[in-house]
Amino acid sequence: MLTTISPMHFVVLSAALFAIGLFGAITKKNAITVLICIELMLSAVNINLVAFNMFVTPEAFIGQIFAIFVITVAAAEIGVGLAIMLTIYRNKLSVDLDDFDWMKW
Amino acid sequence: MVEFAMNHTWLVPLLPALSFLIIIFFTRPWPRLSSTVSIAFMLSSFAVATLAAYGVFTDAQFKHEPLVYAIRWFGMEGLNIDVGVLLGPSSAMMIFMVTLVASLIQIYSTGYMKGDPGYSVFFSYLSLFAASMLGLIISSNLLQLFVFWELVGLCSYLLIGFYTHKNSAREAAKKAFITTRIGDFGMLLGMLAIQIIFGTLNLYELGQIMPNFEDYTTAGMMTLIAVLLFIGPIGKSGQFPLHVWLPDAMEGPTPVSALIHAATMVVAGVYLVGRTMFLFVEVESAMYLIAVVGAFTAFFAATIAVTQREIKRILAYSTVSQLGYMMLALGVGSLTASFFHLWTHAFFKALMFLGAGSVLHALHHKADVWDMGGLIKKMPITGWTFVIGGLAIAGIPPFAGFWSKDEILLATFNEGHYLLFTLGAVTAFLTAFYIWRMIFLTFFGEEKPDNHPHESPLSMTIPLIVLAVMATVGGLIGTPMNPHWQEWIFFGESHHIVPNIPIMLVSIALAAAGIGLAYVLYIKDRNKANVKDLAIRFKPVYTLLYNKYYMDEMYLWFNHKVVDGSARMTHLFDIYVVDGIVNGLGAVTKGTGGILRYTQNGKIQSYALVFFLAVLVITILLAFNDTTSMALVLGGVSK
Amino acid sequence: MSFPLLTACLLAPLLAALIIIFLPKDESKLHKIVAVIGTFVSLAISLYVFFAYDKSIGGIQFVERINWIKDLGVTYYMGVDGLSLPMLLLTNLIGFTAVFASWNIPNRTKEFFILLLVLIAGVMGTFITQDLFIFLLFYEVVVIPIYIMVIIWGSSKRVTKEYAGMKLTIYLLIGSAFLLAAVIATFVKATQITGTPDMSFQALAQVNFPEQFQIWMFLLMLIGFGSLLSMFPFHSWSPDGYAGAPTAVSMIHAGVLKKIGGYGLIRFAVYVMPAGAAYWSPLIAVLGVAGCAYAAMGALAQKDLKYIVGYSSVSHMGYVLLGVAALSVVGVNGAVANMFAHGVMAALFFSMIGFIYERTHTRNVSDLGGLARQMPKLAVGFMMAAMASLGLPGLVSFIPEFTIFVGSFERFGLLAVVAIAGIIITALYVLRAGANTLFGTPREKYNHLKDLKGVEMVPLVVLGAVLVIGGLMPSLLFDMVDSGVAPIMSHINEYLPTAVQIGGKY
Amino acid sequence: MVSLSAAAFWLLALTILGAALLVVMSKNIVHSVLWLIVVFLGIAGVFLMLGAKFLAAIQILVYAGAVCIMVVFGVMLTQREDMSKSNIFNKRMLTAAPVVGLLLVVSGTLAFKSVDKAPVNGGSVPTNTVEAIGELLLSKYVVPFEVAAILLLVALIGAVFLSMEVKPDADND
Repeated sequence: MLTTISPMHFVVLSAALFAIGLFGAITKKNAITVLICIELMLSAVNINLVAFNMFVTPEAFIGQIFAIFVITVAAAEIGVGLAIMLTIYRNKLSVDLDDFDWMKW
Repeated sequence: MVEFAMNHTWLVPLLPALSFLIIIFFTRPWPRLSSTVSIAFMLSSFAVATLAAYGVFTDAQFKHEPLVYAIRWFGMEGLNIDVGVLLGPSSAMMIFMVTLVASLIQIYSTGYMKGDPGYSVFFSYLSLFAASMLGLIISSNLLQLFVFWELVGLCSYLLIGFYTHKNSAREAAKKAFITTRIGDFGMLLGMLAIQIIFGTLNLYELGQIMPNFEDYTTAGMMTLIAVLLFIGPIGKSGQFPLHVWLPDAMEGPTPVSALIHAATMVVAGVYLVGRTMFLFVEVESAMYLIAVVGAFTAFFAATIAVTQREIKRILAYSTVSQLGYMMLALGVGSLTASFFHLWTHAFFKALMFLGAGSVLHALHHKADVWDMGGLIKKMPITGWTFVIGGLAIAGIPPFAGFWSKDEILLATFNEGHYLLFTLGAVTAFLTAFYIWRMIFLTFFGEEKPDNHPHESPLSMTIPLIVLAVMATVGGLIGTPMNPHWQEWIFFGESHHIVPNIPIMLVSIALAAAGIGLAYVLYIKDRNKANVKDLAIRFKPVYTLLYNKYYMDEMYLWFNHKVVDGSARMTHLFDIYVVDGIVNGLGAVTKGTGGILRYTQNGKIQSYALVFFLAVLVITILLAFNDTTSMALVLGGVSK
Repeated sequence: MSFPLLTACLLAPLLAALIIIFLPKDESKLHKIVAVIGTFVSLAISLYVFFAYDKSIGGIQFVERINWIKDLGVTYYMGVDGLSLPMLLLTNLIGFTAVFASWNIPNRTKEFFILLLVLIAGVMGTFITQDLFIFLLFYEVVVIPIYIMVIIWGSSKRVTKEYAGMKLTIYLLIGSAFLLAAVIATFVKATQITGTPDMSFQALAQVNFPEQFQIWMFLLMLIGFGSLLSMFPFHSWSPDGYAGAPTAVSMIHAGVLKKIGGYGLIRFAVYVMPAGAAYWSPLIAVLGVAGCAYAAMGALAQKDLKYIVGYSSVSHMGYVLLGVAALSVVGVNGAVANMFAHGVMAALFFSMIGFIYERTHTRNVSDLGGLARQMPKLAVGFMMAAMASLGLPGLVSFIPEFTIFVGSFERFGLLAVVAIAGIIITALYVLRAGANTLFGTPREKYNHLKDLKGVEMVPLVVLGAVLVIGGLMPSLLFDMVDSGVAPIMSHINEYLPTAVQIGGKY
Repeated sequence: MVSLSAAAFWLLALTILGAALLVVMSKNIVHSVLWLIVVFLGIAGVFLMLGAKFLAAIQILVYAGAVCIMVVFGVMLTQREDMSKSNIFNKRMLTAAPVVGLLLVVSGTLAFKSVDKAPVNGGSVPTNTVEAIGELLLSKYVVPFEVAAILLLVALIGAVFLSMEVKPDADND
């Protein structure tokens, strides 16, 4: 268990990282931190993808290529997300997510 | 020529219909042109009708077999309706009479309606009315007849309400339409039953089938059909208790009253019963019902007429009464007598209405007979023709009314309905009295100083003269000495009339007595003191009669309290119960939503939390339930 | 494959709507002209199709069929028969005249006409498709424009227009929810039985559904189509909705949209579920009669013209239900023809009321009176509609009513008598409304009002002409309807208890 | 005997998880961002361990480089108050913690349960990953690749558009 590395290890690592990211995303007030935590979650997914790429389909590179796309999307996401945060901040002078409850209506 | 007219009898209603269209769409801005078009078409229709009638009455084969031709109107499996022409002696007589009277009335109207803003429209309505009425007469199919029946109703609605700016005209028109509509309801039911049971509505076919009706249905059903069908004529021909619309219909221009009350619309009911006689004769009780309704209506309306003051209202009740006579004749099985009276009545009643119109025209629509008097000096033609009409309706020989009324009384007597006969005889007395009361008050006696009457123009007096001639000689074709009428127009077998001299004498005596009483009360007694005394002494009776037995008030009460009341109840039920349930459901939904909305705080992190909670729950449910669902969750990991 | 006429008919208003989208929003004249052209093309095509349809062959003609969703058996299946043709013609007649009836709307003409054209196309789609799925699709398309039009251009009287629009929409959607459940169940069951998915009405009608299943499904469909048809007691949206809606929407809604309910009931419910129809027909008849009498009484108590016509249309739909309940060729023919007749008449009625309201800004009968003097042409139109409404022979609605009476009297006897008695009440309230609005002493304050002129005459002329032609030549309509209804009703007799002949020897 | 790779794994795992916890827990957002870089670097190490050299490089370039810099800019532009309280928890802590914990337990359990079932096929990743991935991206996966390119372009334009300075008196139509 401790000495040999199996796919299970990576899965658990990934799950733990995902859980930390999720916890942060739900409980932090600052919107930018939430974005950061979402990045953590995406990275957790990437670990999983790459790990299974190695253990299941090493020649086909499916996992790795998928991970590349995830990184791409994540980069785009954080770019747009930060831009939105900036705009909101400009109007509301706040990045506290608890101040934003417009979804009520 | 004659052949052509008989095979194209549909031209008779079509020509006035065309004139209606022409006036409405083209000539409305030019009143003179409109009336000319209308009269020209009416006269050509009259010509066709005369030729057709000539053709019928010169060929003995039509005595028993009418000429029928029809085309399919619409149809489907189980319901086929034809439209066509049924030309027999009765319909030939009717189209001749209606086209003649309608032509005269149209000519009269050129004078009466002169200067009215709705002149053209008036003529278009008259044309449409004539078209509908003529269509009704020649219909070969009950549904076709019903179509024209309703169109006649529509036209009478339009004509009664012709003075659209008068509220009273509006109410009267509405009343006429709705009251006759109640009758139509019964008639429609009867027709439906006939269609369903016998599978056809063609009058001729029904006439063939009806003697063997037991192959189709029971006697009880036949009685029901007959009674239902009779409700239509009760409404249309102003029989008790649906007569109330008829006196109110006087709100229309006087030529309309003449057209509707004398020649056409009101006799449509009588005509219908005559047409479907084959059905009624199969049911003894229905015939008796008709006779009783007819006799009662005749008597009932005559008593009201005795106390009325407006000239046209008196004439209206007299129409109701005379229609009762016609029904009575039908009820005792004498189509001959009924149609004979219809024929003579058309002339003398049209004459009297037009005469009354002439009087109103001269007095600027002052209608109370007590405000008139001595008019015969200023208006000789109107006056003397009116007197002829009065003699005719009172039943003084040799004027037309005598022969037909005598025929009815005789038929009633011969059938053994002595009670009904008595009613009829008393009515004859009352008729003579109230008509002559009116004549004496209007045309004789002292002149009233504030009246400045003048004789009406030629266009109005010529129709009066023609009608007066007809009212004089029109009955001579059916006297006991000269029974042409009886040879042609009959149901079943033609009656060989045996003149009953005592009855004839009784009838003459009653008429003379009526006239005499009127003379004593209204001419001899210059101050009318006796009359006033009578009115005071029998005040309850007088008030009851003067208020027409409060029939109108009863209907009004029923309409306002019962019908409107239940309508209001329905409305409230709709708003508070039906809609209440709907809105209640809405409120429940809204309330639930109001509670649940607190879960929607609009904060995205809460949503994410709930989302992942759901993921968790689903995962647990799937993963730890059984092996297959676990495989589903683990996907490719599990083999 | 020949020129896709039906698709062209369907696309013409949509195309017009698309053109209007790209027009500047101030050019209201241009919007109207484009809308007129679009609806006119549809009208012309549907007239052509109506008269080119070969009644002697019958069946579905002008077929266009393209596979769409294979797994669900959905095909783009357009075609018309004697049942859908009158409805198609009706839709386009009313659509065309509705454009003219809304000639004077004050604001946002661009959006108004876009929505109106979409609405017309949607309604048309339900009638010309032979595929159940597409039928539902178009049905849902229709709901949204109506809601928007009511809340923007509507009028608030007894209830606010928002309430009216909401009520209308929610009723229609709830109805369609029941319908959707029935459709899915039917489809699944049919696929289980036959093995091949097919959503066309004809294919579904071939399937032998178990009797119990049919009974339950028919009930769902009855609720669904019934609430669209304003069947008692699901009718209360109808008067409120019409009162709130702008003229054109009232016209289309009362004129054709409601008819989708009746059409669907015959085309889908009765056709596919004959045993269910036979089982529930007494209930339909009772509800129909209740609707007739109840709504007529309700109309009698109303003061607002639009409410009167709203209740009256509920009452007339009662007759339609009664005709359907008869489940005989005669009755159903009458029901279909009555839908056509009522559509024309209601549209004329609403357009005239719309014109009156535009001019006097009131619809209260007691505030009106003597308008016939000031506006004779309008009075003619109003009176024609009123007379058609009370079933005057010579106008289009009499023969259908008569036919319904024959059909229902044959099957239900006394029950039908109650409905027939409704004609008296109808006469009472229609004449009251008509006479008190048009006749009587003219009022000073309305002296300056102008009569109908120019394009405002179009609804009167077109619909009035149809009223009269349909009344004088009923075979034009009935031969068509009969060719469509007869095949649908050909099997129903197997499910009916032996017909009781009224007046038979008992 | 602890193998080299196992030691590396444990080391990296501890680094990653510890740094991630610090990211979440620290009250100062600047510290969070700094710990984030550590996490990303750790993940790059994991990638290397898993034979994904190219991905490791990208991870460092994109995440540890670009993304973190961007986040720092974001922080700079939005934080004007006291930095020490810039990154606090909200009141969902108490509900979120059990949910997340349970989620972790469940997925861990599942992972343990499925440990024998993993379809390990025992092959190894080719060493020249860049070449292989490059070829695959431009042949088999060319369409997603292009779509991703467009996505980036759109995101770029969108970000610029959104964060553009809006003049207060401009008509917003």
